[in-house]
Amino acid sequence: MHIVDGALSVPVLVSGAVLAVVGVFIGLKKMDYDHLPLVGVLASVFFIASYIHLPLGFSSVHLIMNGLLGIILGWVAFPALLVALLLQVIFFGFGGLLVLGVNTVNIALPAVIIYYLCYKGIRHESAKVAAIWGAIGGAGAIIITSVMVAFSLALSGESFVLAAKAVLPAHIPIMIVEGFVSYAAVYLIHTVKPEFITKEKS
Amino acid sequence: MTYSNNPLIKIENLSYAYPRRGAVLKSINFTLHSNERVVINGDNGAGKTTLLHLIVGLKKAKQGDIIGFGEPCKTEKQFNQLRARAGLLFQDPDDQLFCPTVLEDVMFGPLNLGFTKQQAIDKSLQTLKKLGMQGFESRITHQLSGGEKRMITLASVLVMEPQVLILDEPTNALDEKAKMRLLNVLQGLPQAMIIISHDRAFSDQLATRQLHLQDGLLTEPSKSTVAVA
Amino acid sequence: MTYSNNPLIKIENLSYAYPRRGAVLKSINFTLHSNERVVINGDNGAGKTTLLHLIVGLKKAKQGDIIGFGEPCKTEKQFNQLRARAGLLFQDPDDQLFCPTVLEDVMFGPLNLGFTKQQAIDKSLQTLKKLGMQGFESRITHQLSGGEKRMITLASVLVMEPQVLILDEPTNALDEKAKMRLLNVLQGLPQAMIIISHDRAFSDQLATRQLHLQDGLLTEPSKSTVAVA
Amino acid sequence: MSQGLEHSLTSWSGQALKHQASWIDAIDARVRVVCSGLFALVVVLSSQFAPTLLGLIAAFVLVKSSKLNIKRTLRRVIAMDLFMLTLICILPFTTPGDVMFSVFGLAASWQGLSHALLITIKANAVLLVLFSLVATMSASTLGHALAHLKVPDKLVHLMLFMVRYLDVISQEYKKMRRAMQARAFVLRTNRHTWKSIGYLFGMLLIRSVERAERISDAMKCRGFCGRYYLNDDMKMGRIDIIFGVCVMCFLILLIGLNIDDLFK
Ligand SMILES: Nc1ncnc2c1ncn2[C@@H]1O[C@H](COP(=O)(O)OP(=O)(O)OP(=O)(O)O)[C@@H](O)[C@H]1O
Ligand SMILES: Nc1ncnc2c1ncn2[C@@H]1O[C@H](COP(=O)(O)OP(=O)(O)OP(=O)(O)O)[C@@H](O)[C@H]1O
Ligand SMILES: [Mg+2]
Ligand SMILES: [Mg+2]
Repeated sequence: MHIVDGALSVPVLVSGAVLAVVGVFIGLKKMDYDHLPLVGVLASVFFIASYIHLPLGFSSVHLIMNGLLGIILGWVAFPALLVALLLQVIFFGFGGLLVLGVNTVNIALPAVIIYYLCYKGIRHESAKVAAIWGAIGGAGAIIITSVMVAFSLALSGESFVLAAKAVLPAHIPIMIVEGFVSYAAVYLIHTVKPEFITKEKS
Repeated sequence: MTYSNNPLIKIENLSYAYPRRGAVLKSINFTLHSNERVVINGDNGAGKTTLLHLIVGLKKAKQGDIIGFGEPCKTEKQFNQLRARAGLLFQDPDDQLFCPTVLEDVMFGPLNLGFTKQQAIDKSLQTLKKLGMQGFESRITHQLSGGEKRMITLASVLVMEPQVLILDEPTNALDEKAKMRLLNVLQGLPQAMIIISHDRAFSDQLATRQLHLQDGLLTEPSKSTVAVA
Repeated sequence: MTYSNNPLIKIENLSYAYPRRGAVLKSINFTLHSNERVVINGDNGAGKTTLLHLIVGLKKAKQGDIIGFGEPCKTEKQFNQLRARAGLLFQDPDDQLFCPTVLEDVMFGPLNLGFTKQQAIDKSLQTLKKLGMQGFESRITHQLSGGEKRMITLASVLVMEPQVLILDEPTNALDEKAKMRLLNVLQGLPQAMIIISHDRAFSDQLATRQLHLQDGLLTEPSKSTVAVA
Repeated sequence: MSQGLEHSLTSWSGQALKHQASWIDAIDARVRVVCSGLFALVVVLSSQFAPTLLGLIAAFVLVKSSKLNIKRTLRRVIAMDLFMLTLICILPFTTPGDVMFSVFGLAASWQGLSHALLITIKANAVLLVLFSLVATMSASTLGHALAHLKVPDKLVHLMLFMVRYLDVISQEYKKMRRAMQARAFVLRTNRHTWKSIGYLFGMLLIRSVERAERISDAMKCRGFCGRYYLNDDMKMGRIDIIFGVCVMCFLILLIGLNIDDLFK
């Protein structure tokens, strides 16, 4: 999911960076100082999600959960994910510095799209229905993310087109797992603390 | 008390150190026989929780042997079998309750052991009833009081029918009434137990043997402060 | 004990209910005078934490008055002034230590009160020294032990020089030694205190008055179990 | 003030790493951040082997002089996403050019290989410089440095909060995970596993949100009313300027190497 430094062409890097700055700017505008602890703590939870490896046949996948993050945070997902990705580069060497913009957009933009798509569904009174929307959001975010990763690669040069084509099928299992996990997570939140998702965000 | 010949759990020369720290446990020896209730106390950070986690294999010891129910445990698979027979109650009940409703949480163990869903439900309801918690099955775990949470975690361990109960500070943050209730329940259980507790009154009433963990050594404090080794 | 005429904190007819629950507090009356150390105990979920949060205005009561230092508090601004003079120690120290290093955390309060950076540093170092925690200023907060965390949170409250200290289960998960240390420190402080504690021995040694919270009512248990009203 | 703090590399995971002091610690944090940013810019945008290789060598020098634990550093570099590495393995086969060898009728080209190598060198050089210059400061120093570099306050505080609570939350996660394990839970490829992990994740979210509420309350109790203070003031010294100038000269050399090749 993380693209490394040096792979992408300059136009892709620049447009990624510009989009990321715009997204982060909107996110910061929508985030008060009062929300800082909430956003910080949620971003940490998603940081940890990427360390949950689930076995899948002979290999394993790790969770991304950007769909759920988007459902909860909306545009604020941009700054949250930017910081999370920056920490991942510095602490663990996942990704790179100059591609930070592209990586942020690839993960945060789907989150925002899912926010608008599932806004209504996730607030349904029935926990089951809301959970199904959660599953759609979880799986959908992975699809959009992988399409965007594929595009950033394909736009960076002819030689990456095949690789870009490989990205999509490689993400299908992650998509399925993520859908199930998001279903259960939303179901739990809906039964235990519905006001957490149903309350209007200021 | 007459000890049966086969100890339930036997620990030999167990040592443990966290990375970049001094040793937390230094060559611990310990045996648990059936019908025993051993209380271990010790300061904060003495390594009590670490010891319990080592026993059920949640952490792996660098040195020493753990023999559970007559069989030495080394691999994750062996420990997994041990865990089905030695139920561990965590220090903080919140860490243990992760399902939305009480019933689902209690069912989690039996489902892991391979029971069908219907069997798991039946077993769970029975266990809840035995602990006097009938009627709680559709309550939401997160909204229970501290004492109720403790009882549910106990149920979720007992439902797996362990032969040994391992309890990490079960009275933490419980009020007097909840403590008394827990004491009564525990005294009525047939299982052998290892219990960590800072609470004098509680442990005096429950223990058949008391041990003290200090400086990485497990000692018998009451009689002559001699290392059990 | 001679009470001064002006109570530090006075609560009149305070009631509170969480949404979709019965009332947690029913028309509570309570006064804190200077030099008092009032211990409140009560079962899990009795509403003790809720009461403390109401006093400092973290939750807003639907009914009843809170009069802090002679002035009735209603608006957020009024409560803000109250909070500067009544320091609250939270149940879980991890909630309170949100800065990366100890010094930054202790300085946070004075900076908010409008002190300059240098003043804030001086005050913080002094307070740490008073609590015997000198040398901890550049330690990382989340790497401290439970007892150390407790002491630092106390420092970060004391540095604001409150006239009243409000402590929510300060001995939770502390061992005997850490508890004794905390007891000594608290006994040496001049402030009036409201303390929540399940710990008999601890509260007996600290309290000048003990209250019991049950069924939403605050009662004086020792003498005649009459509602303080 | 921030010097002598724990190593930030693992500060969030709660392991008190022994940070080996080196002369790099004495350099102003802002200079280190800016230098690594510019370094990344120049190296990534280089189109030739010579400057990237030089960059990689410089990165090795920095790693050596910041006394990083070589083993841990290597592990982290290798951990660079395996997914991307496989992509790099595909490159020779998808780039047209002089045939190097062919497998099953697929031709691998020299151009593709050199492209793949170039990417690997660039990615590693940037990472190593980041590890040695930026990751050697404590997270709070990094935060303050970013704030002084006019990164928005909110973003900086978001980072500081994350660093502080990553540890608390990952401990909570680990404990819950262990509690599941203690009830004979084994990760498998089935719905029971996914459901349980979903529940675990949801519960972690709820507990974190409640914690966030308590943190806000705790901040209010200490007079917080919407304004943060950053308390590190940073001063540029001689060593900072010398280091900065050296890095600049080196980067200009790298740029020069690129231009030189362009003219040929
Ligand atoms: N993951 C870890 N990494 C490093 N050190 C650890 C870790 N977990 C615990 N420790 C340290 O090991 C020691 C023993 O910890 P342990 O939790 O076993 O203590 P305990 O006896 O259970 O204390 P308490 O009474 O507070 O529960 C402590 O000093 C603790 O700081
Ligand atoms: N945010 C909330 N929403 C709904 N109910 C709540 C909320 N917070 C607390 N409660 C309920 O209100 C009651 C009082 O809670 P409170 O935390 O004040 O108890 P406490 O006396 O501090 O208990 P403890 O000894 O466990 O700390 C409990 O029944 C609790 O479940
Ligand atoms: Mg413990
Ligand atoms: Mg409480």
